[in-house]
Parts: sequence; C-alpha cells; structure tokens
Amino acid sequence: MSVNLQVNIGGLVMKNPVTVGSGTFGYGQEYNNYFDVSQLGAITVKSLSLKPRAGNPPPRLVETPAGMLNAIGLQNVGIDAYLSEKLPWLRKHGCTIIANIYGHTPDEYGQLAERLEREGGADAIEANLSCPNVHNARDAGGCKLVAQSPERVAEYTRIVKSATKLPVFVKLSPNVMDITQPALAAEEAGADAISLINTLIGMGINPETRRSILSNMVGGLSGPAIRPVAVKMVWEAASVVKIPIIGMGGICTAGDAMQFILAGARAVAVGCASFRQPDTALQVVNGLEDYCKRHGVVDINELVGGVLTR
Amino acid sequence: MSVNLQVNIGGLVMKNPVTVGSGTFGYGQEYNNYFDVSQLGAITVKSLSLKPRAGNPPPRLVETPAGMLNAIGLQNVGIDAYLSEKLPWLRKHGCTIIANIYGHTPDEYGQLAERLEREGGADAIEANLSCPNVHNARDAGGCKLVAQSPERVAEYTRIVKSATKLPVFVKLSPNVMDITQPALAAEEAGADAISLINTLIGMGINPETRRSILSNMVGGLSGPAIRPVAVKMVWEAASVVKIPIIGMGGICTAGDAMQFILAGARAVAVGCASFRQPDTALQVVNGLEDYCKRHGVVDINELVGGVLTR
Amino acid sequence: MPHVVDCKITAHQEAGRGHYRMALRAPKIAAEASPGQFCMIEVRPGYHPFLRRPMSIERIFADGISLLYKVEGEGTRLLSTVAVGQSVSVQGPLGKPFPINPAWERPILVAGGIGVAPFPGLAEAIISKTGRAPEVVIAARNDSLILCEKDFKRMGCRVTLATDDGSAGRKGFASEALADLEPGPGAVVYACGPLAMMYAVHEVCVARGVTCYASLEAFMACGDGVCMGCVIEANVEIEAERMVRVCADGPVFDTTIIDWTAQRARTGGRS
Amino acid sequence: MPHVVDCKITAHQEAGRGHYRMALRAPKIAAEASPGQFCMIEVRPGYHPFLRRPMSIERIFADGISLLYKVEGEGTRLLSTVAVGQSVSVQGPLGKPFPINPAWERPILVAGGIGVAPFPGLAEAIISKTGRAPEVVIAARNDSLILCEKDFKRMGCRVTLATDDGSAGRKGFASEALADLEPGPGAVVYACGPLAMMYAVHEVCVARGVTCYASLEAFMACGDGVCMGCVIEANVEIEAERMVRVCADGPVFDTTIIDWTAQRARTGGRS
Ligand SMILES: Cc1cc2nc3c(=O)[nH]c(=O)nc-3n(C[C@H](O)[C@H](O)[C@H](O)COP(=O)(O)OP(=O)(O)OC[C@H]3O[C@@H](n4cnc5c(N)ncnc54)[C@H](O)[C@@H]3O)c2cc1C
Ligand SMILES: Cc1cc2nc3c(=O)[nH]c(=O)nc-3n(C[C@H](O)[C@H](O)[C@H](O)COP(=O)(O)OP(=O)(O)OC[C@H]3O[C@@H](n4cnc5c(N)ncnc54)[C@H](O)[C@@H]3O)c2cc1C
Ligand SMILES: Cc1cc2nc3c(=O)[nH]c(=O)nc-3n(C[C@H](O)[C@H](O)[C@H](O)COP(=O)(O)O)c2cc1C
Ligand SMILES: Cc1cc2nc3c(=O)[nH]c(=O)nc-3n(C[C@H](O)[C@H](O)[C@H](O)COP(=O)(O)O)c2cc1C
Ligand code: FES
Ligand code: FES
Repeated sequence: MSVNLQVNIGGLVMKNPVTVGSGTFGYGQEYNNYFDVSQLGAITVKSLSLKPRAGNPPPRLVETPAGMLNAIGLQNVGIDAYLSEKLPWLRKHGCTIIANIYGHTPDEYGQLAERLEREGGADAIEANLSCPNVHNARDAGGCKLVAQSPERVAEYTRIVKSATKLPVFVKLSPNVMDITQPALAAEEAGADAISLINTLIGMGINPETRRSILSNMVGGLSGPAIRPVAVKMVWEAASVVKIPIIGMGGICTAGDAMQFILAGARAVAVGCASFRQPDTALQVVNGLEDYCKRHGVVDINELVGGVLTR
Repeated sequence: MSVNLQVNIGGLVMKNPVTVGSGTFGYGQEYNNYFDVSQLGAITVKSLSLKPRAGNPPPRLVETPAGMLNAIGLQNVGIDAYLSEKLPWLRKHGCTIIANIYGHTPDEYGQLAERLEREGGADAIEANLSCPNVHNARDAGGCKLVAQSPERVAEYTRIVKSATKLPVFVKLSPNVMDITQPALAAEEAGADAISLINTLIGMGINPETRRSILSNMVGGLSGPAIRPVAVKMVWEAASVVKIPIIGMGGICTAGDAMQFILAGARAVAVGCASFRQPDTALQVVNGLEDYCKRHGVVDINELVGGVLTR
Repeated sequence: MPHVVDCKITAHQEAGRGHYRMALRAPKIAAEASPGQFCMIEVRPGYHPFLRRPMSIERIFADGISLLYKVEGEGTRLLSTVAVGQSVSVQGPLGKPFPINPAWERPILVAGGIGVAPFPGLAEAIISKTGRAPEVVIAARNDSLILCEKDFKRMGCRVTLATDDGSAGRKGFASEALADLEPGPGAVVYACGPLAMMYAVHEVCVARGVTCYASLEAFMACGDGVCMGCVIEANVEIEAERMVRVCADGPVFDTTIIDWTAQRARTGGRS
Repeated sequence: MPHVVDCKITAHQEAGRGHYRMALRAPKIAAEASPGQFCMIEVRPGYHPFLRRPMSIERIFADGISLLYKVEGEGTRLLSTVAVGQSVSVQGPLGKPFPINPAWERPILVAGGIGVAPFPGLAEAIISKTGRAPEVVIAARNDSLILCEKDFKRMGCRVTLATDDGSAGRKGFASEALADLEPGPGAVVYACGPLAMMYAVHEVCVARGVTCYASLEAFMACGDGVCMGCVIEANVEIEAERMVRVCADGPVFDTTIIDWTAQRARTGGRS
C-alpha cells in the first residue's frame, strides 16, 4: 500500500507534513550529520532579523519536568549571513525552506519578507509574532507580544503579505485567553497558514541561590510538558479557521504528531525533542507513514481534524 | 535553632505555609491513613456546591508527561453532606479548614459562604472561579471561566465577601493573557488572598481510537509539567497585589515550594503530587523547616517574594 | 488501612508471553490485604511515568504479596525490567475485596485473560474460609495465554478452559463456558476480565438468578477515593450519586449495580 | 562527525567518593574523537530527565571511550546506577578539541576537581604526538578528591598536587601551584575546573605571557550548536558576535578570548 504524505500548506507543497520548530534545528546543517535533513517536509530556520542579534545574557536554559525553559532572545546571524552562509547549503541539499522572521516593527517584517523572496531565501515565510524572550516587542498594543493582540496580528500579517508573494505563515502564542481571536485575525488579514504554538511563558528559581535561573527572569516553556495545551489550542483554532495549521509543542513521536493532526493540524513541527534525539523529525515522518498503513489510510490529508467527538 | 513557619493568610493563621489543592485531598480522611493530616497548615477541601454533583462522564483522567489531565467536573457530595459527614471528622482531628466553593451564580457562592460560616464549616473560604471542567460557567462575561473576566472576578468576590466575615480567597485561572488583571480585580473587590494557579486547559487524543481521551474533550493540566508557568504567574501577581498569595502548580518537593515562596507566595498547596505520594504535603512542611535551618532563616515570612533579580 | 512501602522484589518471572509474576516483601500490606483488593505501584521513580499503576493482589503470603501482570504500555514495560533485589514503592491494600460467604455453596471464578490475576488468592481464601474449592473458568485468546491453570488444579479446583481459537478447552467465550456449567441456586460467580466478557457473564448470571461480583477497571490517579477520576456509572436513582469510584467503592461490584448500558456505549461494545 | 549510538557499558566503578568512571563500547565515536571533545549522554530513557548531560571524554580507546564524572544532581545520580552490560545512548564526539602542537615545548595540564576528566586522554595524545609527557597539576578540596594521579604518573608525567586543606601536596590553589612551576616561553597551559580556578590560571598565564586553553562549562540543551543556549560572553568587538557557544565554538577556548569580567559577575566571583 502506498501512502500519500504530501500536504499543501497555504501554497507550500511539503512532501510530508513534518517540519521543525524554528530555533530548534539551526539552519539544518548540524543535524545533517545524523540524517539527511532534506527528507523532511520542510526545514524551518531559526528566526532571522535584519541585523545579527546577540540575544540575552546567559544563563539561557533550564531543564524542567518533561521540558525546558529557554530565554535565548533570538540570537541569530542576521539576514545577510543567512543568505550568504546558510542558504547555499540548504539549497544545495534540496531542502524546502520555511524562513522564520522576527522584526522590531511591522516594517522590518516587511523588509525581511521582501528580501527573502527577492534573493530566493525561502519557500515560505513564518512570521514569529510570539517570541516571549524579547523585550522590544513589549509595547505592542498594550500586550507584551504582538500575538497577544488580534489587531496587531492583523496589522503585521497584512504588511508581510503585501511584501511577498511567498506563502505567509503566522506563528502565534499560547499565552492568550482565547486562541481563536488571533487565529481569526491572522486568517482575515490574509495569512496562508498559522503556526501553533510558540512557548508558554514560565520561570524557574534556584532555591539555593534564590535567583531566577534565567538571566531574563522568565523564559519560554517547551517540550512534552506543554503538549496537552498545544493540542487543545490547535483543536480550538482549527474549529474557527479554514487555513492550514502547523501544529507543534512537545512532539516526540509519530503518535504525538497524530494527536495534532487529528486535532486539526495539516503539518507538524518537531521542536526541542531534536535536542535529545536529533533524528526525531525523521522518525516522525516514518512513524506517520506506518500509522497510515496500519490504519488503511491512503492519504494523510484525510486524517486532518479527524478527532471523533465522544 | 527554632524556625517560625506560621503564616497569616488574609486573617487565616496557618501553623505552617502548606495546604493542599482543592480536589486532590478529598476531605482529609483518606490520607490520614498515611500521616496525621492535621499537621498541615490547612486542608483545602474538594469544591463544594449547593447540591451534590455527579460530574462529567468517564473517562475523566489521563496521564501526560510529568502531569495529568482531569475533567472531573466537580463531582462532590454537596454542602449538606459535607457539613454532616465530613466536617465533624475534620473538626475532631483539629484540622484548619479552607472550604473551596463552586456555584453556578454569584448568589450561590454567597449562599455557600454564608452557610459555611453559620455552621462553622470553614476557617476560610476559597472561591473557585477557575474550574475548566464545568460548562455552566461558560457564559460568564463572554469568557469561559469567571476568572477570565476581571469584572466578573470583582463581582463574585464582592458577593462572597459580603456574605461572610471569614477570610475569602479567590482562586484564579492561568488561562489568561495577563494574570495581574484578575489578581488586581480580586484585591480591589476585597479578597483577602488569591490562590494561583488552577489547571491549564489541555487535551489528549488517543491516536489509535482517534477519540479525545477525556469525555469532556478538554481537561485541566496539573503536575510538575506546569510548575514553571505557575511560578511565573505567582511572581507576576505578587508584583502587583499586596494581599497574600497561595501558590500551587506541580509542587512535589520543598524545593519546588521554595520557588513559589521566593516568587511571592506566602503559602503553598500541594496538588496532584499527593496522588503519587500521599504524604508529599507533610514532606514539604518538613523540608521547608530544614531549608530555613540550613539557610539560617528564623522566620519563613522573610523569604516571601525574596527572589533576587539578576 | 493502606500503607505506602518500599518493597523488595523477591521473585520476578515471565508467566506467559508478555506476562510477569512479581513477588514482593510486604508484611504490612499482606497483613491487611484480602483477595480482590489492589495496590498502586510506582513503576519507576521520578516524574515519568507520573502516576502509579493499579495492580490486583494475586496471592497473599505471610510476609508479602504477589502480582500477576501483563505488559500493556510503557509503565508495565518499565515494571517488567526491575530486577529481583531492587525495590518498588507499593501503596495498598486498596479497594473493597470480593465478599466470601460460607453459605454460598457453589463459588465459580470466571477469568478472561489477565483478569485471572486476583483469583489465585481468592480461590485460596474461599478454600480456607468455606472448605470448598471453587470451580474456575479461564478464558483467553489462545492456549499460550491461559494463566494459573496448574495453580488452581493444585488447590483442587475444577478448571474449565475456553479459547477464542479452540487451542485449549472449549472454543468460545468465558460466558459460554460458564453457561455450560449451569450455575443455579446456591452458586455465586466472581468475574474479572475485559468489559465485554464481564457483561456477558453478568447476563448469564441474571438469566439464572445467580449473584455475580465483578472486578472492574478504570484509569486511576490516586487509587484511594480522593480524586474522583476513576468513576463508572451505576444504577442509582439519585443522579448525583450515579458515579461510583472503582478504586474506593470497588473495584469489586455486584454486577447488578453497574449501568452496563453506559459502559458499553463508551467502549462501543468493545472490551 | 558526531553520531548517536547506544553504547554498552563495559566497566563502571567508583573512582573516588561520589565520582565514577564509565567505559563504553563506542568504536564509531572513538574513531573520530580527540581529547577535549565531549559527549551528550542520555542518563535514562524517557522524559525525566528531559535533556542529555554533557560529559568530557576521559580517554579514547580503539573500541570505545571512558568518562569520569561526579554525581552532581539527579541526572548524574541516575547515570551512576546503570549497570555494566546495559546500554546508554551517547551522542558525540562534540565540540572543539584541545589544540596540540609539537612546537609547544612545555605543556602543562592544570585540573581542579572533576575538571581532570578530559586530561588523561589529553596527556596520552600529547605524548603520542610530541613525544613529551606533559606536567600535571591536580588540585582538589582534599586528598580523597584527587583523581587520576597514578594514571598520569604511569604515563611519565610529573604531577604536582594542591589541596585546599593541605591534605595532599601544596596547601592552596591550582593557580598557585602553577605559578610555582614558573611557566614561561615555550610553555602552554591547559586548564579545566571551576570557573574561579580557570580565571586564576588564566591570570597567571597572562602575567607570564603563556598561552592558556581552558575547557569551559555551561548548561546545554543540544550540545551541537543548534539551540544557542550554552553561550558565554567573549571579547569580540562586534556586539552581535559576543555570545559564543560553549558546545560548538568550545568547550576549549584560548582564555584570552573569554570575557572574564562577565563570567565572574554572573557567578558573583564564586566558582
Ligand atoms: C483495580 C485494578 C486492578 C488491576 N489489576 C491488574 C493486574 O492484576 N494485572 C494487570 O496486568 N493489569 C491490571 N490492571 C490494569 C493495569 O493497571 C494497566 O494495564 C496498567 O495501568 C497499564 O499501564 P501501562 O503504563 O503499561 O500502560 P499505559 O501506557 O498507561 O496504557 C496502555 C493501555 O492500557 C490502558 N490502561 C492504562 N491504565 C489502565 C487502567 N488503570 N485500567 C485499565 N486500562 C488501563 C490505556 O488506556 C492504554 O490503552 C488493573 C487495573 C485496575 C484498575
Ligand atoms: C562540555 C562539558 C563537559 C563536561 N564534562 C564533565 C565530566 O567529564 N565529568 C563531570 O562530572 N561533569 C562534566 N560536566 C558537567 C556535567 O555536565 C554536569 O555536572 C551534569 O550535567 C549535572 O547533571 P545532573 O543532572 O547530575 O545535575 P543537575 O541536577 O542538572 O544540576 C546539579 C547542579 O549542576 C549544575 N549543572 C547542571 N548541568 C550543568 C552543566 N551542563 N554544566 C555545568 N553545571 C551544570 C546545575 O546548575 C546544578 O547546580 C561537563 C559539562 C560540560 C558543559
Ligand atoms: C531553544 C529554543 C529556541 C527557540 N527559538 C525560536 C525562534 O527563534 N523563533 C520561533 O518562532 N520559535 C522559537 N522557538 C519555539 C519553537 O519553535 C516551538 O514553537 C516551541 O519550542 C514548541 O515546540 P516544542 O515543545 O516541540 O519545542 C524556540 C524554542 C526553543 C526550545
Ligand atoms: C483531580 C483534580 C481535581 C481537582 N479539583 C479541583 C476542585 O474541585 N476545585 C479547585 O478549585 N481546584 C481543583 N483542582 C485544581 C487543584 O486544586 C490545583 O489548583 C491544580 O491541580 C494545580 O496544582 P497541582 O499541579 O499541584 O495539582 C483539581 C485538580 C486535580 C488534579
Ligand atoms: S482513582 Fe482517584 S478516586 Fe479512584
Ligand atoms: S547547547 Fe545548544 S548551542 Fe550549545
């Protein structure tokens, strides 16, 4: 039995529904030591900004039960170095590229998208409106994150959309009361897909030193710990939007990925699980194929949103 | 060296800062088989409603990485049976009682509080405005939970306050964008303390059956998985309110409890950790005393909110 | 009264493909346990898995208990890797035991698959309290999954086997094998196994006016009546009292109290 | 090129109070490893602990590697319970090795506490590549925490000891013992240990115009240059390039590139 794993995410054709979480896979090269990363549906690169960024001071990481907190602060090489140093490798290896972008202003997002399209730097754009580790987004509409304000989500989405013809994905935050509002705002403003979820905001204190473990005080919680929250947000968002959803949050196995797909995600991203096991995303691809075979499903698209109500 | 562990939570004197999460300790009796539960600072009983409640249909539980989802739906014996069957045991054993209450309307909260005071059923009232597993709270101010609307939080708090002279604690939900808003609303409406956090809303799907594992589709996520989120919410709330905070969410050890205390909680509650190890709360009491001795702290109140900024 | 005790594993062997028997040194628990009760086992220290796993007590000895379990998922798989000499944390005994009454003349135990787990101890207790060896029906998918047959025979029980494929005993269901035994007045049936099997056994018993006690399963968090997570629907008039806790009100129930329609709707008739 | 391999444990012993040496069958990793590189070890399968733990490669053999580690917290405690014959998942070799250059006439290794871990392999490599046995300074809190002394002596290294309490060798710090050796032109110092020690060693080297390589530590998630989690501040003009990754740009750094002021501010001068 042959299974179709190909999905179309708002115009981006992926040969299978598995990509990686921005910031958890670098620019693909390191993990190519462990497996051929071009086998993934797409590679989502670390958030790119106009200028290189140093990020937050250390410590930036702490392990938590079934997860981790990070406060990287979007350290990245910047768009120039990406285009000159990272992109050629990705292209040479035949990777489908989702370029995740981060700007200080809507205009910066527009510039990044425009430049990426012009220089062939991406097959789709993912606008990160939801990083909890950067201060300069704080004054966005009274909210700390752009993704916490549906109006701002719409504004940023429109600007990115008007800057590029590439498919535009909008990455939202779980740190909201009602995920359907920013999801609908993104859809109405023309987003081709939404990515769910970025990290939950959390904090860890070392009782012995009485200090917050992260220099930035708070950080983003990721990993299996947050998976139930992520599945629920995908399910809720899928009930209101028609555009595809890329689901993520704690995916470690194909079974985890299936939870997201059944909840309504058309693609999934493996995030920090790659840190523990670099080829997790490939294992998920293979596991999804097995799942379809075992269940007699010829096209994975049939399973999207297929959760049965009790 | 003798250490003072006594704390005053908005008028409720607790001999140590450790209570239990409502719904995770029954009415105290079962766990008295394992240790003398009157050693705890207080026992917070399962949410009480005016009438007994059957709760949601099964399945109601599922294990998740470092945590669990529940959709009990507040099954409880009701106030009458509590007063006649549960209270005498608690009183006989000298327990300090925080009675957690749940009503369909503000008026029901008021009735419950008034009745509990009149019949000596509690030493303090905790108003559960944040249970994610009951549908009838759905239409509360456009929000699904009362605790998601600062206005409703204020309204409910005022009614409970006017119904009783007992200390009134308001239990809030983490399923909000900004915890400082409901926290401030509760404080301004006269709450004597706030309890943070109730469960995060989550979902689990069984990929083999394609069904949501919980009959109620969604449930509340608890356990160590959510601890970083809980610590961060306590820290944020503590930065704006002056009333004491009872911190909870995944506490399993005294070290975990210290994270909450340093973040700003004056008392802590052990929740579903008791399911794994019934005497966890007592171990936390002992561990806090050890911690104070080890650090030369004579009064645990000195540590409240003592996290150092980097 | 239940205890939480670190118990040394004194024996641990495969007892059929994917099934294990574990003997534990647990004098305090043994002293208070009765057949039909269960324990909550910490399969591995730490937060993963997060919860204990419920396991029936198979047999009760002077200084300990034994468990008989099937590797079902990750928790039981991890449990199966713990070596003799190591310890596991055990909470128990919990729940209500099987009622035993010398006046019940013809006790019959009906087991499906791993549902046989609580019956060796039950048979021993019936023999010692009533002087009568119960009859035993053991049903399984095939002969390699028939457990404890020799144990029951050694106790003097008449054993009837049934398998789905006829590879041992009667081809067919436990309930059919039970019906063949023609239980009637004076008989009492104890059932444990998949839900569909217990329902079929219950129906046979109802038709023949025989009392039936079944040991039910549910996913459990506390195992101790506290969390309200393990409930099933019972035939209770008062709506608010319909949900009974498998851990504290059971796991053994008179089958007439169970709302079988609700159970079967939930599993779609599957076990 | 790093690999992820399930490696059988071929030896596992206590090597001093709370310290263990573990030998692993890992031909693929051994074939590519150089002293100063490290591995990421899965201390226990499952989600708790969630991340691998970085461990220096102590020695490199034809068919495997050894690790030398201290029980620091839960992860290393769990690792210490894994028995010979069982497997652990190992990712490596990772990071940049210690540079070795036959032109450097007087190599001196300075270890503090468990910081000695990468040095037995480094000493072996220096001997085989340069024909010269390095001098070694081993510092620890007290004599019972001095590790590997015999190993170095067996290789022909001159070993100097220093302890906080004088219970072995010189009473005092590693940096003082190093200064006593009067390193000068032609010397190269390799340092590994607590931050405060490495800083003091660095200062001795700067004062004497000696090149110093130190192996630094940071909490790591990926160990592979991907997550940007393990950075420290370097002396780099361009602000955006100040943060260097301990895992991929290190763990071995020329100490003059490290922004010691930032490191020391963070630890409050503590190690
Ligand atoms: C009172 C009681 C007594 C039991 N006695 C025994 C016994 O003596 N021997 C034995 O082998 N098993 C017994 N069980 C079932 C046993 O508890 C489950 O098989 C075990 O918890 C599965 O854990 P796991 O981690 O291996 O599987 P998981 O990975 O947790 O789950 C695997 C599958 O088993 C199901 N499952 C998980 N937990 C339970 C549960 N508590 N009840 C029913 N199904 C579950 C899951 O839904 C899933 O389909 C008993 C259950 C109860 C409630
Ligand atoms: C490149 C590198 C090589 C290392 N080589 C060795 C070695 O050969 N032998 C050895 O014993 N140790 C080595 N370490 C340190 C070792 O990784 C930590 O001791 C270990 O991760 C602690 O894990 P744990 O679960 O026991 O402690 P945890 O419970 O995680 O933490 C206990 C304490 O150790 C600190 N800690 C945790 N992880 C690290 C870390 N990655 N770096 C520094 N401190 C940490 C924590 O902040 C905490 O104070 C190395 C670290 C690095 C970065
Ligand atoms: C170390 C780390 C760095 C991350 N950096 C980014 C980033 O640069 N841009 C972004 O959109 N998301 C970033 N994320 C979020 C992930 O892409 C993902 O949304 C989140 O971690 C949830 O998935 P997971 O639980 O599977 O890791 C980062 C996550 C981690 C753990
Ligand atoms: C099974 C279960 C039942 C609960 N029932 C209630 C309840 O009736 N009322 C309430 O206010 N909170 C209830 N909670 C929430 C807990 O009191 C607590 O706020 C939450 O679980 C977080 O703490 P934890 O992670 O330590 O369990 C319940 C939690 C669980 C796990
Ligand atoms: S498992 Fe908690 S009440 Fe039964
Ligand atoms: S640990 Fe991930 S970049 Fe170093």
